[in-house]
Amino acid sequence: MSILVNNQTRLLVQGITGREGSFHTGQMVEYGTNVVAGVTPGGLGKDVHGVPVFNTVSDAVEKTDANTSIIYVPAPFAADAIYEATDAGIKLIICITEGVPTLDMVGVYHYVKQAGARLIGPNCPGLITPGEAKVGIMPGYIHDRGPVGLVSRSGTLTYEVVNALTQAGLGQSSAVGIGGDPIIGTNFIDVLDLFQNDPETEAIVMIGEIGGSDEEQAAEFIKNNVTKPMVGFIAGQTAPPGKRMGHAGAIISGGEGTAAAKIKALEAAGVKVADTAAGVADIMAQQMKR
Amino acid sequence: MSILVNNQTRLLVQGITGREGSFHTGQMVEYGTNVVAGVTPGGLGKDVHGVPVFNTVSDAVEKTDANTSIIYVPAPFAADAIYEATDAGIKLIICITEGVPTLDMVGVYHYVKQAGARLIGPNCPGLITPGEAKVGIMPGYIHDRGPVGLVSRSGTLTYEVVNALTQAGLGQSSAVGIGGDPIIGTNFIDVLDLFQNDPETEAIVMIGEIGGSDEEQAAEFIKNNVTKPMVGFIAGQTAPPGKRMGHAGAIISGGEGTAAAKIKALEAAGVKVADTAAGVADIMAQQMKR
Amino acid sequence: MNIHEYQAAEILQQYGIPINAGIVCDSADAAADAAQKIGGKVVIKAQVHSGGRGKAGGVKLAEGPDDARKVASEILGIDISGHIVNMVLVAPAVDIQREVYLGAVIDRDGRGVTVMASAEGGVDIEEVARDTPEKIHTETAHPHLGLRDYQCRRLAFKLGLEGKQVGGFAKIAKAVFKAFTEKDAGLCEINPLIINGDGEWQAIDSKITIDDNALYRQKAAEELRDLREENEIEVQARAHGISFVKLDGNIGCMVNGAGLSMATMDAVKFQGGEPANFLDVGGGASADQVTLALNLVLAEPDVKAVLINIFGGITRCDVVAQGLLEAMGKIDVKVPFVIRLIGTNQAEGQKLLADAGITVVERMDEAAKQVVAAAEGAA
Amino acid sequence: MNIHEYQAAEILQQYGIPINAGIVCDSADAAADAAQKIGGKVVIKAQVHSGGRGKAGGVKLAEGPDDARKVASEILGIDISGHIVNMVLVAPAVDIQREVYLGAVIDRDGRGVTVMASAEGGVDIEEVARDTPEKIHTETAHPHLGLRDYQCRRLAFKLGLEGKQVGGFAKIAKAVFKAFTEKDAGLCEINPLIINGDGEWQAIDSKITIDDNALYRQKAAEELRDLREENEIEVQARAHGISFVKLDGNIGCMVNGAGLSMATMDAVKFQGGEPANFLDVGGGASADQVTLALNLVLAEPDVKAVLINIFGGITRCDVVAQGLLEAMGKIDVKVPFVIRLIGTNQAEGQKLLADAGITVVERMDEAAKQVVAAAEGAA
Repeated sequence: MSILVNNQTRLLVQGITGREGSFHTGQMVEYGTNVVAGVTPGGLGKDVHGVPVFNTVSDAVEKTDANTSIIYVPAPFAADAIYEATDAGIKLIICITEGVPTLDMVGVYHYVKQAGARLIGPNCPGLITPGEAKVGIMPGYIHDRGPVGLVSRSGTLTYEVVNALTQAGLGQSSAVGIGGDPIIGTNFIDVLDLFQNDPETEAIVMIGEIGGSDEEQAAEFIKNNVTKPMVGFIAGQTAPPGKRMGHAGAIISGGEGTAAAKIKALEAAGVKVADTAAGVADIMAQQMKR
Repeated sequence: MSILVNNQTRLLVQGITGREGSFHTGQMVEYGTNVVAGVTPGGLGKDVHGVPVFNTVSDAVEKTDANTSIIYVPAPFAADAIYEATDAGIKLIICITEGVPTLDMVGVYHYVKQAGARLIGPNCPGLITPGEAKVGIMPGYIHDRGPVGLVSRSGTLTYEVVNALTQAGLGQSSAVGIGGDPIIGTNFIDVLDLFQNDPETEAIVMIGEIGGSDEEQAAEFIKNNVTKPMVGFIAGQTAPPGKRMGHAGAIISGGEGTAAAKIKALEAAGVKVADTAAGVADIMAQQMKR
Repeated sequence: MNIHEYQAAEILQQYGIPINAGIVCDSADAAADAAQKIGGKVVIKAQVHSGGRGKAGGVKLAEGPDDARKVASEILGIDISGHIVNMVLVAPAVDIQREVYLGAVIDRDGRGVTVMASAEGGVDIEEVARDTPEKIHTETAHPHLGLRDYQCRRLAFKLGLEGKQVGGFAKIAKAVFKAFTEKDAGLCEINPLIINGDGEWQAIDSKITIDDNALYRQKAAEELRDLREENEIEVQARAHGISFVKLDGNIGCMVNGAGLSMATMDAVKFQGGEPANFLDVGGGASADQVTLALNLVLAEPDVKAVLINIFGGITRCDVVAQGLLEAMGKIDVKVPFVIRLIGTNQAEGQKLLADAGITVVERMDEAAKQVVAAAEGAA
Repeated sequence: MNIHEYQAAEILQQYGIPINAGIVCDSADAAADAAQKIGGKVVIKAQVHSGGRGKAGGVKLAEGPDDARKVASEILGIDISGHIVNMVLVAPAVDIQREVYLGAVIDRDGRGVTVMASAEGGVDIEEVARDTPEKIHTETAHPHLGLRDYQCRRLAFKLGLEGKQVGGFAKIAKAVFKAFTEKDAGLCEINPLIINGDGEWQAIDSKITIDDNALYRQKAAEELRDLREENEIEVQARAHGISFVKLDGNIGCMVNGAGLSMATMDAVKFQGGEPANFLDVGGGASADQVTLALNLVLAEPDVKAVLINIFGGITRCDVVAQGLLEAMGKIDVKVPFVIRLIGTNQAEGQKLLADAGITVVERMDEAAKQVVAAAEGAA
C-alpha cells in the first residue's frame, strides 16, 4: 500500500508545454509514473515526452480518464488551473506553482474542499510513492520503497531527509511535500491520518518549519490519533521574529509559531524531535530497530 | 399534519419595525402564529405587538430558539437578510420582499441550498397552515383547515382561489405562495413533493402563470410522482408575448412559457386545468366528491 | 429595461471590448455629416428598442455622405414593430473575416448566469437554438465565483478558434460577463462579434437589457432610458407604482395583484371580450392610486367598459370602496363599469357602494360576463 | 511588503474611509510649514516600517509651527528598531470621544480573511489578544461572498455602538475588507479608529501590508515601496529571485531551498556558530545566480567563513559545481569556505571541485562543524 498516488494514478499535467512542465513531465515519465495527458490552452495535438496534449482539462479527462492532476502553470494562472481541474472532476490536484497570492488560495481552498477533492500545495515539491509514481519535482532516485511515511512543508530539506533515510536503509511508503504557504490544500493532519491508516507505513517522519500553528495542531492530532512511531524536525530554530524566510508561511509574529513552541508540542505528543536535519535518519533508525 | 409551518413554528420577523413588518407581525400574532422574535438593526429592546426585538438574527435565535424567519426588509437589503438568517441556522426562510434584483437571488439561491435550508420567495405572499400558523401577508380568515394543498406563483389570485375553495367547503392543509420572480427559492416541484407526502393533503391545487418553464417541469414531476388528484390554473392566457405583466417571471419570449404550452403539459400529466380562476373550486369540488 | 444598441456598445467599450464606434444622428443631414467624418462606406442602423431591424429595412449600407443622407432619410421615421425610428447610428462598414455570437443571460433553470457562444454569428440566435441547438455552446458561471478564465477559453475552443484568437475571444467573453453582472443585466449580447480585416475582434451589434429590480443601484442605466420608446401611460403608471400594459381590446381592467389581473383578463376573454389593458393597482389601493389607475384606464379612447376587480385581503374592502367613490367623484366616467369587490369587510364595502347606487358583483366570472355585455351594448 | 502609515491612510481614503489627513515632511522646516498650514495643535508621527513608534518617541504633539519644527527635528533621524526616520507625518491633533480597533487579517486556521474589532482601541492589539481575548470580536468573511453587511453591523453591536454610529462603523468595516481584498493585503488595520469631537468616524492610524506574491497584480502598491526602509542587499537579491535575509552572525550561508536554508542555519547554530544570513539561491542555481549569491554573502564585512550547502535534486551537482567554480573565478574570496554538495550526479560534481582543489563535505552536520571551526580560526 501507499497513500494518494500509486500505479493506479492516471496523471494529467497542467502547463505541460511550459519549461518546468515539460522538463518534469519527462522526469516523471522516466520514473515510470503513468502520465496520461497534458493540458496547455492551444496545445491540442502536441506531444510532450510521448504524452498527448489537450486544450482543456475536461477534454483531457474525457479522452484519457485522468484521475490526478499536477499543475506547473505560472502563479497568476494557478488558481484558475485548480478550479478547472476541480470542475473537471479530478479528485487529487497537486499544485507545484510557487508565488500564488494568498487571497487566491482562500477561494480555492474552500472550493476544492466543497467539491470533495484534495489539493496538495501550492508551492510544494509534490509527492512520491517510490517505485510506483513520482508526482512532483523531487529527484526520484534518492527514494527507496519502504516502511517510513514522510510529510514535510519544505522542498530541498525533504530531499535531504529522504536521502539520509534511504542511505540508512529506511525506504519510504510515500513522501508528501505539503508546501510552506500560509494557506495550503492539505496539511500535516490530513497526511498523518492517511499514514496512520496505511498498513505499509510503520513509522512517520514529519518536517515542519516556523510560522503558523500547523505543527501544534498536528501535535494535538498525533496525541489522540497516531500510534505509529514518529520522528520530527522543525526548521528555523535560529530565525529571527518578523522576517520572512523564503516561504511565506515562515514568519514568526507575536510569539506564535516559534520553533521552540512547535518542538515542545511535538515532544509532548510523543514525537522524537531531532536537533538537526541530519539527525532525523539516525533517530528513525534507532526507532525502527526496537 | 401540514407542510412547512405549524404550531411548532417559532417565527422570527426580519424588518419587524418597518411599516410592513410591524403591520403583518400584528396580523400574524392575531392569527395565532407563534411569533417569538423580531430583528431590526438597532432595535434591541423594542417591542412590536408583544414581540421582543433584537439587533441581529444570531442574537434572536440564541435567545428565542426561532426556527423560521419571515423577511420584510426593503429590496436592497433582502439578500443580506437571507444570508444572515441562513448563517444563523434558520432552516426555513420566507422572503416577502418584492423587487429583489435577480443577480442577488443567483448568489442567495445556491447559498441557502448549500446550507441545507429552504427559502420561499422572494416576492411571495408567504404560506399558511390554517388554524396553526400564518407566515405571510395573506388574509388569514379566508382560509379553513381541510384536505386541499395549494401552491401558487401568485398573490391575490391565490386568495381568490382559497376564498372560493373555502366557500365551497374545501379547507386547506397548507397554502404556499412561491412567488413569481425568475429565481425563487422553492418551486412547484418542491411543494408538490411535500404535499404528495403529507397524509392530511388529499388533493392539490396548483396556480401557475405565464413565463419560464416551472409549470412544464412540474408537469413532468407530477406525471411520475403525484398520485393525488390535482386541479390547475394558468394565469395570463391572454397576455401578449414579450410584455412584462407585473411579475418579473411573467414574460413570454421566443414561444416559451405560453399559457397554452403549460396547460397542455399539465393536462398531459393528468391535472384538470380550469378555464378561469373561478372554475378551480368548482372542479376541485367535483374531484373531491368522487 | 431596454437601451439602444449604441448605448449597449458604449457600455461594452467601458469593459475593454473593441466596438465598431459610430455616430448617433437624428436627421438625414446629420447622417451625411457623420458619413463624411467617418469616410468610406458606412452602415446606417435604426436605433429602436425592437429586434428584427434588418428585415424591417432598418439597417442599410451607404457609399458616402450623399448616399448616407438618402438612406438615413429612408430609415428615420419608419415603424419597426410599433417603434418609430427617431435616431440612426452611422458607423464604418467593416470587412468581416469571421463572425460569431456571444451573449450572457439569466438561466432560470440553472438559477445562474450562462454565457453562450456560437460559430453561427450574425443570425437570429433563437432560430439557431431551435433548429441546431448543438451549435450553441454554453458555460454557466459559478453563482459566487463568476465565470472563470478556463470557461472563457473553453468556449473559444468550442468555436474552433486557434492561436491568439483564443485569448482575444476569452478576454471579451469575460468582459461580457463582467458587464452583465456589474450592470445587473438580464441579457448582454454581441451579435455578431467579428474578426475584421485586420484580424482584430470587434463587436458589431450589441444588446443589453437591465433588470428593472436593480435600477435603484444602476443610476447610470436609468439615464439611458429613452422615454420616446415607451408607452406614455405605462411610464406614468410606473412612476406611481402601478403596473400597466396597453393591449388592443376595449374592456378596461383595474385589478389588485399581477396574477389576479391576468386571471381577470383571461376571464374577460373567456366571456368573448377583449381586455384593453393589464393594470395592477398594487397592494395599497388608496384613493389616490385608484383615481390615477381609473384615469389611466379611461385615457384610452377605445375603452367601452371598465371592470374593477379587487380582492380585499390586507386592504379592507370598505377602504377600497371609499377610495373608489372618491375617485369617481373626481372623474367623469362616461362608460359603463362593473365592480367586483370581495374579501375583508366585504359587506361594509359593498354597502358603501350600494348606498352610492353602485351594484357590486360577487363572482369574478359573473363580473366578466357583465362587463363584456356592457361593452357590447356600448359599442 | 510594508508601506508607510500615510500611504495606508491614502489607500483607505480611496475606499471612502474618513482619515485624519496630514502632510508628509522630510525636514523640520517642512514640518513647521505644514503645522502653519494646518493651524492649531498638530501631531507629528515618524513614518517608518516599524511598530512601537510611540514608545520609541516617534509620535509627539506640537503646539504650533515653531514647536512643530523643534519636535520634528527631534524625531527625524532617530532609529526605531533599526529603521532610521526619514519622514514625519504632520496631521491635525484630534479630539477623541471614543476609540476602537478595526483590522482585517489572513486567518490561517480558517483559511480566510477575518475582520477583527475591539472597543480597546489605540492600544497594542496583540496585548489585548493575549490578555483579554474576549474583548476582540471577529467576523470571518465567506471565502467567495466576502464580508456581508450583517456581519459588519454585528461587529458594531458587539462594540456596544448605538444609533447612527452603527451604520457608520459598518460602512468602514466593509470598506476595510474591500481594501484588504482589492489590494491583496496581508494586514489592513486602523488603530485607533475614533469618533471625533464632531461625532464623526475618523481613521487616526492606519497600517497595510501587501502580499508579496500578489505584487505582480498590484502595480500601484509596488510604487509605494520605500527602498530606504529595506536592506540594500535584500532588495538586490530579490531583484534576482534570491531570498536573502540579513542576520547578526558571522557565518555566511548559501543554500538552495528555504527549508534547507533554515535547517542549515540551525545546524550552524547547533555547532556553536552564528549565521550571518539566510540565503535561498532558488531552484536553478546557475553560475550567474551563484556568483550573485556569493557576492551578496561576502558583501557583509562581518562574514568570517562561508558555508555552501546544495542539494542537487533536479539541478545536477556537476552543473552546480561548474557554476561554483565559475563564480569563484570571478570573485576574490578572502574568507575560508566549506562546500557540501550532494544529490544528482554527486560524484561528478565532487570530482570537478576536487580537481580544482576544493574539498567537499558529505554530511550537513559535518559541514556546519567545519565552517564554525573555520570562522573561529579566522576570527
